[in-house]
Amino acid sequence: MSETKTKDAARPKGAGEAKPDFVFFPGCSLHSTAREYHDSTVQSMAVLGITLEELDDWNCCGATALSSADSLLSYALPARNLAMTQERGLPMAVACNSCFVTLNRVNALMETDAPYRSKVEETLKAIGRRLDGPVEIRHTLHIIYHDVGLDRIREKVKRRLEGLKVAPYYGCQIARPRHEFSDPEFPTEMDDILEAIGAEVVRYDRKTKCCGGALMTTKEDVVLELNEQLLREAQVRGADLIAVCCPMCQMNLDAYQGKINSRFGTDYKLPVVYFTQLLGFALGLDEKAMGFGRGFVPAGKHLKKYA
Amino acid sequence: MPGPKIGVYVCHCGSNIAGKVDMDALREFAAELPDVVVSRDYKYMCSDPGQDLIKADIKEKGLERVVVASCSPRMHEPTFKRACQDAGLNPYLMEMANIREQCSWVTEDGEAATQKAKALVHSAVNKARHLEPLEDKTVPVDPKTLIVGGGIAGIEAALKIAEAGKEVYLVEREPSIGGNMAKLDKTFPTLDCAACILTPKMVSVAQHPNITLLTYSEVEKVEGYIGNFEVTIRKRARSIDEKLCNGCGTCQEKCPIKVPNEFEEGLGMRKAIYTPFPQAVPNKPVIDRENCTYYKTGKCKICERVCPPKAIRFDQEDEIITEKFGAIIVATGYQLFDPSVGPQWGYGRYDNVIHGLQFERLSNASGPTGGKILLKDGSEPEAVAILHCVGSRDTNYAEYCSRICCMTSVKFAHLVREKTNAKVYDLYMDMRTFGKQYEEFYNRVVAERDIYFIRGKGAEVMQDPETGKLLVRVEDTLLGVFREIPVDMVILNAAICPRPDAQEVAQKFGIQRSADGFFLEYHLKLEPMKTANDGVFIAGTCQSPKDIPDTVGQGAGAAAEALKVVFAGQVTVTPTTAEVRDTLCSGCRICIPLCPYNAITFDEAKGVAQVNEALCKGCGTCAASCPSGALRAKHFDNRQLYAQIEGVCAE
Amino acid sequence: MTQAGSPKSQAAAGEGWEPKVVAFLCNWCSYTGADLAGISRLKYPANLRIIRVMCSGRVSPAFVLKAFHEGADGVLVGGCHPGDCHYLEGNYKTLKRKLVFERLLEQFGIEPGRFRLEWISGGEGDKFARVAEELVKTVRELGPLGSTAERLGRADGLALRAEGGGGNA
Amino acid sequence: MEQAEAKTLEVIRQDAFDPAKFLEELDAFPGVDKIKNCMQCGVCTASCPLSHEMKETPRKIIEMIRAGMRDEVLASDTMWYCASCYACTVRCPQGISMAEVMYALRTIALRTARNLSAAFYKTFSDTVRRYGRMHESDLMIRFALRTNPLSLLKMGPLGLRMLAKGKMSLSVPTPIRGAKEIGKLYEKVAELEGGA
Repeated sequence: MSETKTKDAARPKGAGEAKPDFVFFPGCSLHSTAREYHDSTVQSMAVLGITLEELDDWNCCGATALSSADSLLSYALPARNLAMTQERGLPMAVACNSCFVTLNRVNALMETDAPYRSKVEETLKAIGRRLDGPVEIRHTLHIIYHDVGLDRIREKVKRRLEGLKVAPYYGCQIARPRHEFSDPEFPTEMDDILEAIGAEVVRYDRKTKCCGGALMTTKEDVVLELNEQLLREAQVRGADLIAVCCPMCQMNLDAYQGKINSRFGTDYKLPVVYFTQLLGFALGLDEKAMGFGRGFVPAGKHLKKYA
Repeated sequence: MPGPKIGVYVCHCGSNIAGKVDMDALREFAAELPDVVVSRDYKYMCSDPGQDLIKADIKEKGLERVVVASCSPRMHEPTFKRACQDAGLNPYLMEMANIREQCSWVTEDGEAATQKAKALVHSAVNKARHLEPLEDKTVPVDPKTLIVGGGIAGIEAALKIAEAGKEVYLVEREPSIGGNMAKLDKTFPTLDCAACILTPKMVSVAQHPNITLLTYSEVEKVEGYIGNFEVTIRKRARSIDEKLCNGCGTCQEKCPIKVPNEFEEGLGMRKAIYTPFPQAVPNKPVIDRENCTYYKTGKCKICERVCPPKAIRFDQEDEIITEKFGAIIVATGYQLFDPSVGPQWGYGRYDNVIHGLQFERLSNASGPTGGKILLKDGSEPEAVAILHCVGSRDTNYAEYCSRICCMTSVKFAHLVREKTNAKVYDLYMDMRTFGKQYEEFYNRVVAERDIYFIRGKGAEVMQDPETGKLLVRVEDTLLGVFREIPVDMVILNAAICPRPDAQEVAQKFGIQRSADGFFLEYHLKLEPMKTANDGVFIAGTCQSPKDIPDTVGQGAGAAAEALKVVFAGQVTVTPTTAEVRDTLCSGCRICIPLCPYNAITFDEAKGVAQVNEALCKGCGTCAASCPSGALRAKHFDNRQLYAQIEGVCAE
Repeated sequence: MTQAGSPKSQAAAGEGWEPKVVAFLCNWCSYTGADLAGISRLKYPANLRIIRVMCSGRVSPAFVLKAFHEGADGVLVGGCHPGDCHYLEGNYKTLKRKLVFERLLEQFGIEPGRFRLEWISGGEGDKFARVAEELVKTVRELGPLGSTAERLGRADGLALRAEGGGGNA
Repeated sequence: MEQAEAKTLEVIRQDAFDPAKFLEELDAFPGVDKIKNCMQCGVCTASCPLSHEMKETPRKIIEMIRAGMRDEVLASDTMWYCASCYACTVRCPQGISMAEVMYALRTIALRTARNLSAAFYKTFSDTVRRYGRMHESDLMIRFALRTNPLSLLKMGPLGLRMLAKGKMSLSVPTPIRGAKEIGKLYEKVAELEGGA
């Protein structure tokens, strides 16, 4: 249901049959917990002239959970998505860091480990598909930074978020192991985009420190500690809110903020929003459509003055 | 028609070859080849008895060609050539088959290695059959030596050569000689101050009648060959008259422009007219035209007004010097690894994270803090961490060990304790204290109060956002625990790296670089100063990371190499040049623009091309391109190479 | 057995077929690199046999054809990296000649995979071993050149012409 | 517990271990290599956000692998703390992908392990097999049922708020169209791994 809706939104009016720029792999989270990330990504990129077409009948990439459970399967599952992308003949866009790292892992295999690679190819053969070398996989953050460019963003901004102090939090799996970003530990692409929409980016040394990810399920105590440190630095640096680009980070920092406060006796009230929500809002898209209301810690009061 | 009598000599090289290749089979195989009249094997063919075998056969059996199957010709070609010559055989009638470096050492299977050795011997015998006698030629040598780079390696080499009575040009890019050593404070393991031991040598360089010192200068072009290099040097305009300037320093006092001093590694300032440090040689300033107000706006000229001897020359121009040299020593030094490449170390992000050379300047009495170890805010640190292997022994950056950092770290630990009351944490992976008196020095420092050695690589420097303290993260690997150490200052002992323009310099001097980017020596162990370009030698850290004792040693070694060339007075040049066979030349002139040395001209009268053998280096490009086959590369002609191809393919 | 009388018959495919690869290496860079591979005790297939020339610029197309004619299944030409040439620019000549090599081989029905031109410096022993390994592997996969031998026969005439007067000193 | 301690002492008896065999087993995983090149610098440990929780640091695990201590390595808690943040991997001076080593250790351990983490990864895999996609609510409920049904009560408040925010759905998930393909993929993988 949500698929049809967003697809329409992604298509610029009158563009009709024009070939999209990317096949979009949303991943499971963007269809459930992170719908606001999905909608704000697709809509902002449409405004910026990038058309995404959702990969038809995509399946779960397996995330890091499958890499731990079954090695071959952890390559075969994402490989199906890459094979279908190759069939479509377009590069792939991914917004979720976890999917990004998992899909890229298959790409790396396609370039290196030959015997294991043929094993993966055999599994694809069993379902009548094939993967012919690596597929171009791009993170939407990088597409916005690189393909759209800061100048274009500045041109299109309708509401400059002047005075809004944002801590840019990239999470770990976007730039690591080495992908297309400027540095595996201190990338700057999101910083630049946020500055281009007028926001004030605060110093945030922990920008790629891990939030614990899925370990929140199995090792909750220590993962809460990690998130407390992330919130603490953002607060000390004077951030109004934290911008993220990964559903897992958003969930851990936002949904568990209450738990962290009661556990550590703190009083954090830091909204955790996707950078695309801020981008779309700055581009003039409707505040509601950007899904700010879906966060546990409300972001509304920081945005009111720009609306 | 019977061919020339050929003798084949198979070397075991101990077990280096014999351990893999079947010596008996190879010897017998060679004996069966056409024209081979004798085939022998011996344990060490390069030894005197081995050579005697060859000499005896030449004399007694009347050998006309000799084939030695052994190591690479790069090792022993001269040895066997000489042996032939001693026995009265023209040395160019000897051919080698490389069955060690290119066969026994690189082949897993013994049978395959034997088969390959046969092919290589067959190839060499085939070539030998077609060899022809050639006569070496000699040319006179220019008695001067050019040394590029005025660090301790170049200084040492210059003094040795000058003291031996030969003339030297020392070219240095910076306004003063001294190099990186001049920046150091104390030197391990004896802790004498760098300036105290270096300055006298610098002064000697300036005063020695045999040394022409060209600072603020760069080599632009190198042409020619051993004994006869023609070098173009650009002496950049200092904007002062060096003869008039008395080094009083008034200009520097009065100049209103302040910029960061490169010599102080960004920690101190200099003026637009400056000498980089007080003990500079020559002690005459330069005007940095990029920052000088006069060159930017046409106004100011304060220095000119205050200069007592009126030595300022704003209109001075660069000077181009062309000079002939017999030998060249390249001693261009190193560049410290830029730790900001790895943002995890916090360099460039946190004020009090500094690298090794910056610490040297802090600790140096003539440095920006007058020798006090201070934080950026002027206070004294309470805790200092020293990290080894920043960029070294790390496949993400430089895979090699930089060799000096362990000792430098131990020295830093001692200096911090000597000058402050700070606790010192030294984070090391391995403590490599390999030199004379190094381990003893380490043993002394390790016992000092409040110096803690932790075995683990410093992974990361963070900052506590609330207190501003630096946090160094490391695993204490001997305890197996993660440690986060709060400190006020972090010293990163960064890797010794090739200079960023190493490739350009290598090309200029016709030398090569090894995989690590440093200049490539001819032989890692036995020819560390020679390069692939005869007459060009290397010394110091441009060849590999090394400490002062090793650098001085190599500088002196390179001086000996250069002296060997200039004292000989003449050098042998290869007779393996190209020649034109007039009867075949059609006069098409295709070869003329192909020659990199402009050695081919056209004889209008005869209507044929002509090779100037003094210029020809024997690369053979012309021979490969001659449509009529008139151009012949001596010692590598078509018939010889075809025979080799037949040989390697036959087995 | 000793003379290369009938190279094709030797190259015929069979059970124990082992490819032959001839490498022309320049004295200053690639030959030194091959020595370094040995000094470092790197291992590569024994199928590769080296002939030393002073400069890769010396390697004329006729040499490459001659090697194939004599039964080689693959040929490697190794020179200095562009800009590093001991002879200033000999390797640029080689590079220009590469097109000629490839066109010629195409005419004789020799697969492009059998010929390789590589820049290998004196410091790149590992690269040399890797290139040797790869080339032998490719040639092994392509099989013996024997199947194209008849077409190759035509090389004789041309090789002789390129050779001109041969080497009659 | 006592037994485990006694076993650690046996390390001294090198003949009890077969390092080459364990290394070979790990080598079969793509991305796991260069373990022998580890110089025990500890950068992995010091870069890890959770190493302070581990009984054996990642560096020590590598050394235990090289000693052939298979049982001890698989019984350690180290790999279950890995959040796959790759901080160790990008910093390792020898280019060892520690994250891949951890995946491999978990995979081997999961064949026999019976802990909370094992249950989570198995449940995850089952959910994907069934629907082709991951469904948080389904995953969490199954995970709870598999491990500790009472924890469902504890999850209650957060779960309710998630429902309220539309971040979780109780509707029965529908499989993707290609669910059959996914099933076949699982079967083929099982066949290939069984055969290997």
